[in-house]
Amino acid sequence: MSEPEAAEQRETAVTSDAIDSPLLVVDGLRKEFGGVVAVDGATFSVAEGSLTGLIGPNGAGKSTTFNCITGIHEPTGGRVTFDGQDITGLAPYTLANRGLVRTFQIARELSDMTVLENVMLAPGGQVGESVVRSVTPGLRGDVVKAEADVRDRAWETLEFFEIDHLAHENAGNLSGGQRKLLEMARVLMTDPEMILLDEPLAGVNPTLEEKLLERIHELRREQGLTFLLVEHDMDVIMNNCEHIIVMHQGGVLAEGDAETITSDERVLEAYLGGDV
Amino acid sequence: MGIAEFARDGRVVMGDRPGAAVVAAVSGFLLLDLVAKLAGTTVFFLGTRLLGGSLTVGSLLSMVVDGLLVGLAVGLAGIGLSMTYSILDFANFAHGDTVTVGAFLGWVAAYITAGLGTGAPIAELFMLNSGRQLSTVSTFAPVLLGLVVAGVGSIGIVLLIDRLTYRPMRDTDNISLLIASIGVALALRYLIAFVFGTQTSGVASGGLRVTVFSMISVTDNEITLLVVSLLLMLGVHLLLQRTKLGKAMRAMADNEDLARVTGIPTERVIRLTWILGGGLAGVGGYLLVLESGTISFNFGWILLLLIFAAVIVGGIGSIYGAMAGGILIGLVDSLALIWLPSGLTRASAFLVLIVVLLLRPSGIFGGVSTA
Amino acid sequence: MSTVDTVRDRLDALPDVGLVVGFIASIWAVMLVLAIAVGGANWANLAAGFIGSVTVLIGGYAILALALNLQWGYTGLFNIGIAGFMAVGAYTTAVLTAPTDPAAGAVPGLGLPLWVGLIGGMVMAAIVGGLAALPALRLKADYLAIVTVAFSEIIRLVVNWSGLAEFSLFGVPVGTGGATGISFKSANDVAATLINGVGQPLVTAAEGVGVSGPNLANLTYGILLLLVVAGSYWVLARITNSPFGRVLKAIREDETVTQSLGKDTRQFKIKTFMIGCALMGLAGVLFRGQAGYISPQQFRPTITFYVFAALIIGGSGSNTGSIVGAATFSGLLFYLPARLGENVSLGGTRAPGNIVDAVAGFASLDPLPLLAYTISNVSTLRFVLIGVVLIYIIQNQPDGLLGHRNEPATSVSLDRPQSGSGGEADE
Amino acid sequence: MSQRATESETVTLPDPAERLLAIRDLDAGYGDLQVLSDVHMDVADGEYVVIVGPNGAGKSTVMKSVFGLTTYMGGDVIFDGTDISRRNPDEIIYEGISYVPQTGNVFGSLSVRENLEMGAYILDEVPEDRIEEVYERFPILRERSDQSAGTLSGGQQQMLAMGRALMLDPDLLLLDEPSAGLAPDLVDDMFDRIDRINDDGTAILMVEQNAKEALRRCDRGYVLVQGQNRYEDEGTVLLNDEQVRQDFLGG
Repeated sequence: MSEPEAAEQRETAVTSDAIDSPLLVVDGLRKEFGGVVAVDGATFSVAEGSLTGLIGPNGAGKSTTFNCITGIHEPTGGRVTFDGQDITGLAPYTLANRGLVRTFQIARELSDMTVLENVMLAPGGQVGESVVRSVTPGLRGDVVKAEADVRDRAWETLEFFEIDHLAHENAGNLSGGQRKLLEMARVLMTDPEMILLDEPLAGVNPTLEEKLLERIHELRREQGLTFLLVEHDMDVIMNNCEHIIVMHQGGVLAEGDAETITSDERVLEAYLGGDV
Repeated sequence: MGIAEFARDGRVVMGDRPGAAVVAAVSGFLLLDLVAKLAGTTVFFLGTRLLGGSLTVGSLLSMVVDGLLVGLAVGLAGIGLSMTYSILDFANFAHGDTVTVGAFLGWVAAYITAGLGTGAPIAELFMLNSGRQLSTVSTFAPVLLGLVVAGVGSIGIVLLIDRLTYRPMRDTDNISLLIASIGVALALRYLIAFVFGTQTSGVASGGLRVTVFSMISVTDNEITLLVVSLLLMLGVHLLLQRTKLGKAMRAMADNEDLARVTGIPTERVIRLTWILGGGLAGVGGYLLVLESGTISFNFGWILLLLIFAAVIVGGIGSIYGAMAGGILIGLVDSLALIWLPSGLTRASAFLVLIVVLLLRPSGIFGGVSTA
Repeated sequence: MSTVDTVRDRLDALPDVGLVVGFIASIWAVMLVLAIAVGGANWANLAAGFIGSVTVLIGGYAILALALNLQWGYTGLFNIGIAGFMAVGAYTTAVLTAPTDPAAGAVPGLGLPLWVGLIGGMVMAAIVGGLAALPALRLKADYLAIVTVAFSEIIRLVVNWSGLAEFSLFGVPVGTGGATGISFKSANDVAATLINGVGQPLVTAAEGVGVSGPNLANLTYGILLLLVVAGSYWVLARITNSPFGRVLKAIREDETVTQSLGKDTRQFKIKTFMIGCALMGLAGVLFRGQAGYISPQQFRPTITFYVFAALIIGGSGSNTGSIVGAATFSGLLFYLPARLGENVSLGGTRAPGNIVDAVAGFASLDPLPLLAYTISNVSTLRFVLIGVVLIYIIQNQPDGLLGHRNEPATSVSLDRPQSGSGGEADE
Repeated sequence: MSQRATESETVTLPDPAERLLAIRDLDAGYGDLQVLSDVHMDVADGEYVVIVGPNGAGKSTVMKSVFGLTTYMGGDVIFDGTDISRRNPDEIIYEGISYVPQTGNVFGSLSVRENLEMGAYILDEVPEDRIEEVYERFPILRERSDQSAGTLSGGQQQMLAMGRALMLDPDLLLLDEPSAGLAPDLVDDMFDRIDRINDDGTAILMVEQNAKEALRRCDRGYVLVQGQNRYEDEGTVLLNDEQVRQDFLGG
């Protein structure tokens, strides 16, 4: 394919509501396991402050893409840029400290720690994470003071997600839905700019689902957070995401708003198992 | 899962190229040095000895034979450790003491039968301290009987231990099982001490010395160890390759969930694992005593780390790896004497263990059947 | 199970210091009763001896259990090379403090003051621990276990090696003494000096009731060790009850999650490993080197497993549990059975010399010989008991006596702040 | 128009005794997470039934529940007149059901032939005639007979997994996404082979992501959405139903 042709293709792939200020840019991402190509040149971007959906049939490469962006896997090729900086292959903790955090498909609560401990763990760069400061008399004063602030914020966050009544409970004793709320509360405590949500609603009952979505919208509105959402429930995606990316066979098949996606015959075919 | 595993392995190997290079360089140097030593030449560099020295082919050969013999017994004992690791999924720290138990049961049986009619008091015979030294040639039947008792007895003991300790814990994590096995190890070891005391008894010495190729000299007891170990290894091989239950064992080590949906009776496979592993450990212990001549309550425990080394070097979970790893570790343990003072040869075997775990956790022979 | 539960319920009701003090005091009481029962007129001296020895054991195992609790209980690092790190600390201290002009046949050292030696030992243990941790921490738990135990055996074999028995370090003669071991400034002597100096009236009083000087010094040493335990506890409590400790707990639960929340878990693990090893090094010299002498024999892997037993009995994950476990293990499982075996006799029945003769009594329906044999060998059987207790606990009560307790890792009260936020209203 | 599940509930379901497999009001999941609620399904003797639906609908969970691999929470699974809803997999295999999981479905370190032998573990003797039949069905397996299964390609492993499941000549074969991970040109071949297995009389219950192809070939299909029955009808009817198609994208 000649240069201009390729450029043109890229043009058309991105739909009319082109992204003016992308926060996250994934460019030609590729991931192989052994000889199997799981992600094959996926290219898309997520606008700052948006709620973007990432969907696709099983095996489309959504999870691997997610894992490559968040540093769980090292990509075989391609580039990931966050906030204008190249973050390809950086360790998860570096990403989190730069404001890019994720939740897990199956909620991964720290089950033998209390809900409050779970949430208080999250804030970055806590002074008390230094052994010397924690132990030395005199210096510990700063730790205690910072800790009180973290605690107060933790309580507020738990109240925001309405799980404050569970604060002293071991996280392992929570129900599936409550764990999802806890995970959201926890990533929020890291003071992120962008949150990647891996099926946040799987196994969550409708009432709780409503609550979670409401919180997500509120966080966007009031704190300008950006969300990228992988979700199986199409209704949720169609009704909540202003921008949707469809993956198929490791690449991006289509992009656009809900209407564009639902009327795209190729997307339907991909979901029915046809060759696209 | 298979794919992820593969990818991770790949990454590990990539990251460890420098480590592998160092290992290759060191091995190359040692080999060169060995050749120089055998040739009797010494290379000096800036006034210090770089390599070389002197070593006779005869002493090298006898070191090889020593290492081979110990390695065979260690490998035999290692098979069981490897099997419990792959099928029950935990590192069994009581395995060394199973080796001791088997050895004691076998030797008591051999000693008593050999001593009957000699007028020695039964207590002395039972306590293995009549001072008599058995050998394959002079007391063939008792030595053979002891071998059988060592195997059968340790099978009985491990089955009992499994029933009491591990079976109620089938679904627990592997660290809890490991800790339980530490408890079993303590209990077994000191029960033996309670019954037999803590002294070291000399019970066997070669009755016949054969010289092969006019350079290697071996005793009848050592030949017994060689023959029995090889036969048993062949037996294990046939069992795993030819019998239905043996194949089921390999299947379960491979993929326990699939084994279950295929209708393989997992509890029976576990029982066979203990029977094979326990029996071989007991026989291995019995043969080691036959070769070294002495027995004491904690010799298996001291041996455990060497057995672990054998199993890990061979690739934990792989039965053939355990056999090969045993021989390799036996040789390292013995040949290290060429370069190291005698107090440090054992350390070199442990060093090999650590290096393998860090650089190639799947073992040198790379998980023929993986857990 | 129910007995353990009742014990646990009662333990829960006590505050931590009271719990620990009460526990140790009851063990002392048991020793006192034993001394009175078997000691006759000599009971006071016997009691001082018993209590002194058991206190030294409790102190030693408590420091070790606390260190292991930081590594394993908090962070999930399965280190079974404790003996090796103890050896590093003990040998470093020994080499630093052994006299430069030793008695004939002994090994010379650098002759530095004891406190320099202790700090040096801890630093060296931490460094060696850190070096061991660098590559090993990426291994899964059971592989880490095997690497650490192999590492500790290598350390023991190296100090045991005759080649290092005496050598020259930058021209200064030093050495490990090889298999014979090395003598150095005795920590016990410090206790003795203390006692004979400021404590002179105490010594006189003790001698008045028949307590011998060495027994009193031993008891004093035990109490000094308990002070070290208290200090270690204080430091560890501050480490664990802080955001640092919170990260450690999180690593134990799920390292990936901890990383994705912005924590560089590798750094935390290495630091933790070093701190724990430093403490193990300290215990190595204070506990094993009490008498100013160490040898490779004292650092066999077995001691590692005793520390595990102590921690598991107490409850891994709890600092208070570590001490309670150490006290239970060393007092009731390790020390008491041995003393009972020595001091209990069955009237006229002499213990047979071996088990065959003991069992032979059964032929004439006489169980006494076997019983006598059992009692006289109880110091062997106690290890069987330790093994069985370990199995029982891991099967039925994996949290131990106190591991189920929630000791939140924070430096402040976690109650909902009273002022400020008005709850849901402002959301 | 396909039958909506809600309507079909007013229509009486077939008598379980007349069906090879009858699932009634099944609730199941994993641990405390419920995935299926009130699921019903039927497979007649020799029938070829396919379960399709969007991601996360619980299709595989139905299959695992039949084979006793999930947490049972209510309802009945009746096979050949016997309630097997609370049985373990090692008992169910004796009833005449074989299951081919989606991943990890061969013993990698065993040879191809040994894999087949393991499939007949519960029989007293290795049924040479069955092995022969499997080899005839999948000739490539005969060629690779002594090779270890781990060295086979993805498609060959899938055939081996099916061959292993056929060793007991089951009345019902459960297939979990047999086309997953196969190169596109192999997918058709795989479906052809499944057709032939069914033609030879084995009833099939299959979960498939590739809904188009699966519905085209099966006798009947079920559409599952969010752990519940949504539609059921002949495959081709479902395939051409606009409503069903839209369901895959939510609706």
